[in-house]
Amino acid sequence: MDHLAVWVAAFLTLGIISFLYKDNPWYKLSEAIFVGISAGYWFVTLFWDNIYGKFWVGKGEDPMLWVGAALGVLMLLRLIPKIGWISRWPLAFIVGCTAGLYLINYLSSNMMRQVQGTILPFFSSQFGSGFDATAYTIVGNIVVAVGTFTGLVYFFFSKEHKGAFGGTARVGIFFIMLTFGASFGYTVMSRMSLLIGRVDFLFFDWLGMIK
Amino acid sequence: MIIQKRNKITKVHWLLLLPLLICVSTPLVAAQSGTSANPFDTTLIVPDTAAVAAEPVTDLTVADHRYDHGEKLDLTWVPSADDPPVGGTVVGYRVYRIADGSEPVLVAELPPGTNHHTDEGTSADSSYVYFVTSVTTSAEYESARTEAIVPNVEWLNFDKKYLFLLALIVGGSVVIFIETARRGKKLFVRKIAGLEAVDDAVGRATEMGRPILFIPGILDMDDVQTLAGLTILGRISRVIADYDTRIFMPVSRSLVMTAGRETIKAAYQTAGRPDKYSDDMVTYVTDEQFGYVAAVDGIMVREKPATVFLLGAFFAESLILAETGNYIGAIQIAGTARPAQLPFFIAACDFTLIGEELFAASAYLSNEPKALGSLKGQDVGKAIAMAVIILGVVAVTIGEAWQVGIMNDLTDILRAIFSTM
Amino acid sequence: MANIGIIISLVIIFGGLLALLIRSVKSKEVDRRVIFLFIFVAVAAPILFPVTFSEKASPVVKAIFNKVESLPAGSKVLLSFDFDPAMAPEVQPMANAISRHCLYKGHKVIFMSLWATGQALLTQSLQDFILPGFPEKRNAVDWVNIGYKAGNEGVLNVIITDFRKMFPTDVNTVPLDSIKIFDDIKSCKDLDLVVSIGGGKPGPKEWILFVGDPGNVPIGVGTAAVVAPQLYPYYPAQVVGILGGVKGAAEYEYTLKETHSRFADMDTPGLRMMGPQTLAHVVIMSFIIIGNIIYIAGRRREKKRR
Amino acid sequence: MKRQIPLFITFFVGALLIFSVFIPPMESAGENFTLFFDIIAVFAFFLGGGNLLRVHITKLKRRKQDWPFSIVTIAGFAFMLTVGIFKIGNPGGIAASVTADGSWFQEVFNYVLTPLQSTMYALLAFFVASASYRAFRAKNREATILLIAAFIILLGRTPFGLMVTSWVPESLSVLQIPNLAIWIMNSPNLAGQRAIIIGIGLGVVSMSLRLILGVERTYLGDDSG
Repeated sequence: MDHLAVWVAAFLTLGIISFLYKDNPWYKLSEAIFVGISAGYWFVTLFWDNIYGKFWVGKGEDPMLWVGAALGVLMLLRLIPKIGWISRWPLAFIVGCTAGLYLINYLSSNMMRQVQGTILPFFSSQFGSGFDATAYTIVGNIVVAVGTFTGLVYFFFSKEHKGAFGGTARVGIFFIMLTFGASFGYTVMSRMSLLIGRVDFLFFDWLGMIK
Repeated sequence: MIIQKRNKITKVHWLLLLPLLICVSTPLVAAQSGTSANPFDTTLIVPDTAAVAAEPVTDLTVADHRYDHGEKLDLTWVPSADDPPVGGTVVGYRVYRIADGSEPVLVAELPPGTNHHTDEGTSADSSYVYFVTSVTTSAEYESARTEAIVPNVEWLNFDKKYLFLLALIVGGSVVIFIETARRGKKLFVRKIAGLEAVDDAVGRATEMGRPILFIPGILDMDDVQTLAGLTILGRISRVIADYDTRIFMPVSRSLVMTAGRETIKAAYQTAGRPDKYSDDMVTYVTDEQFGYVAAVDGIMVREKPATVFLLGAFFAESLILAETGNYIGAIQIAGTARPAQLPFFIAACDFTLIGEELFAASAYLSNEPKALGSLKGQDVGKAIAMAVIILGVVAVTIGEAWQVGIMNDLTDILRAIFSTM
Repeated sequence: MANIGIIISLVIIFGGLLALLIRSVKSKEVDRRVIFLFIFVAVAAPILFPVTFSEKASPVVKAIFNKVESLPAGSKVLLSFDFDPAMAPEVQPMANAISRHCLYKGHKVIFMSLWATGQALLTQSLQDFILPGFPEKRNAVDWVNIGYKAGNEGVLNVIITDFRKMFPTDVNTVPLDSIKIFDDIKSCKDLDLVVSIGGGKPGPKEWILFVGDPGNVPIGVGTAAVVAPQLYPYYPAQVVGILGGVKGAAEYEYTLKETHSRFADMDTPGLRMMGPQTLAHVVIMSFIIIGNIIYIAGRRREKKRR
Repeated sequence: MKRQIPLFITFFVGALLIFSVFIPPMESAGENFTLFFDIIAVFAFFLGGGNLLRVHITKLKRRKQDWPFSIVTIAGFAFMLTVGIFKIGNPGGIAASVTADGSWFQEVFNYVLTPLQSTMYALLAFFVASASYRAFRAKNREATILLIAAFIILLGRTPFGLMVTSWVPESLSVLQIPNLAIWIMNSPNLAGQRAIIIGIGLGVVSMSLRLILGVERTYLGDDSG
């Protein structure tokens, strides 16, 4: 069983990697397996967790569950063309909920908290005594405040990027680009780790087994 | 489940007799409690032949929790005299609740040194009495009981008054600007490069006779980025219907499939081409993140779309999709509000809508005054943020560097307003 | 054998890169499959023929190393394994290296964990990796494992005043009072160094805020690479030093091997993992340079044509 | 009516959820939505899964290009459904958890899905390289900044970063590449992220309001504006 499993895993691993050269039947096969199996996997887990788990085991005690089920049934009315338009109701419901939930959430966690975090002193008597630490913190805080401010100027929609305003927006886009470059470079290592994991598997678990 | 509950109650009931029993027969109780009444962790039990005594807690009070709907009550007490920082006999406290004069129920076990607890299991239509026991390695000692209390229901959470105020200002200005625009006042919105390119990108696909691929991210309808992607889809498919180009939209969520179909269908109807629409334009692949990516990559290299839109919530797959799209030579317009994935779109796509621009895109593309008005409202929020940053930084710097009281007060006020609680 | 293998691979990689560099002056684009091949070789070769690069310790890593090194034998060091299996590949190497270093220097080491899943990992790594190298070290005298207690930062709040209240016994239910190491330890304030290794909450940050700052206890931290930048503001005022990700572990391992011959043959997972990482990074940087040369050369050509 | 009712539903629930944040007795409204949503999503899957089957069966019937692979997809889907719903090959029988150790369902997850997922994920290592080769070119000022930031960070993660700048005196150690990399991550990077995140917060507010007020209604099959 274990042997077979490792062979299957290796076969599929190489199938996916072969896509890097070009599209080919091996990749197509791996892709077809991936799509079919994973769609089935998701449905089965959804079924046991949500339908069986909540309505059978949980006995559907929460009346809210039945509201959800009713909306779900409305959704299925799409299959009957004549009254298919009713399926827009659950959609409208979901959109309304999502919009309402996100509005306050994002306002508080994205805007307010970040603004609050930017209120940092450029200079303070409380900073460490060593010159190095102080200079480091001062420069850091100035950069954070200036970068955030100019970045916001860049996103301003109501004014053309011209003159002094345009210049500030340019500083803003510099900061944003710096951010992108830095995060890109920083992610490389974790991406390589993933490949190391797969190569490890191929060399030691699979080829090591053949030896 | 039910059986377990009953067990607990009888155990607790039995425990309540402990102090009494101790007087009668100390050795017996010690042996019994070691096995059945298990204070917290098994590792805590130090075998002992005599019951370890401890003073009960004092000054136990119960008060209503602020801004709840009656499900919380706050308890405070002074720890047992035998619970000093070092060397006391108390190994913890237990909080018991008596609802409407029924049997006491254990609601919490707390480490030594604790002097408060919030019980989150109450309801507004019952009255409650509490007591706390000091637990030693072999027994527990009951405190005096509290007065009966009925939890209050509050209808407004005043802790969130600043959040409400800001929501009102930002949301209000969005609404006001929408209203202003509806009345016909012209509003200026600057050009957004990625969106100026949409028409060209669709036109290019038409010229080349190749399809357009639209990916709305991998999250479901309960994410606002998916909604943003779909609203943009609505605008784009209008153009596509006009140009008579093919659009193809594989999705990873069934609900997004349904919503995507509605969106494209409506766009074709508005453009006067309902006959050209087909449900096959939107297909479900699989909910699995990388399974979906594998399939979309396959579609890309086989169908060779001329234009690829990646608009919605993306995770690690962002770069896999964008690099494959780049490889087949498609024009790519991407956008997401996930900052971690933006660098990859910037690197591999022709145009990238950065965060806020994704949400502004449909309004911008629609070119309707009302929608454009909402972008103005957004700018009010940005102006507030910018003003507060300047004001706050100046205030905190002056305040901390030269110890200016009024500036420190200002800083505190600003921080309080923008604190999320 | 391994040496020949790695030399051949390095020659292939760098020879290939050089060839591409020369070609780039003529402004010829590189096929992406060639880049893929380079990445694959750069990752696969060091895995097949383990290669380690010299990792000169950066100041933040050196600081922890020197702290452990300079403490007199018999100092009391607490190592907290605040991670779960998912995080382990990244931080386990540094946890092992620091543990070994402390034991070697004759410090009295207390192991614990703030994560429920960390206790099993801790016990296992003690058994499998750390202790086998030190058969002479005795439990309760040279080291002790006090395990995990629930309560997150609450645990720290208690042990800053009294260990015994939170940990009446060690993992084997031996009372702390009968453990020799704890004879003159009452609270965290009696420790000479605390090192927290982890990446989530509770973890290094909580140790700094709840133990390091209030108790004035020297804290060293080891953490996953993504978390490391968030901890830098605490250096050097509030933390002794920081080990970030596999790279931090590799630097520590390297310094350890260099300093003490006893560790010459030590297993160095950090260094081993850095081999493919370093080569891959070098390959990517080379291709960035090649890409820019192609771009600049191409622009010159266009100018000439005009 | 067909158009008015959905718009009213969106407006009503949207407004309700906004105010529920400030009204303690309604605080659980958000949690209830998650509950609803999960259930609706399962029902919707009948549409999605049905569509998946239909697409591949059509492909098979019409002998479209690559039709043999459609057989594999259909077979895989059907296999997982039967094995999962009827718990075939589950050592614990029908009463056990569907993901019980040793069940066929879980074995397929472990030995087929997991390697596929992690290999697909690992492709990123290659794409990161090809993207940086192509994108990090000094075409203009913005691109140059992107390039420099990425290069410094990359260099900082190799032993060479320290070697290149080891001559920098200790008092200016901030300028050594690894420390510089950390500083970039902490200060300018943080600033850029903040600007983006604040913008996103406001974008969501405005977008949500457009949806709730019915200014944006394309998803409802009505584009008449």
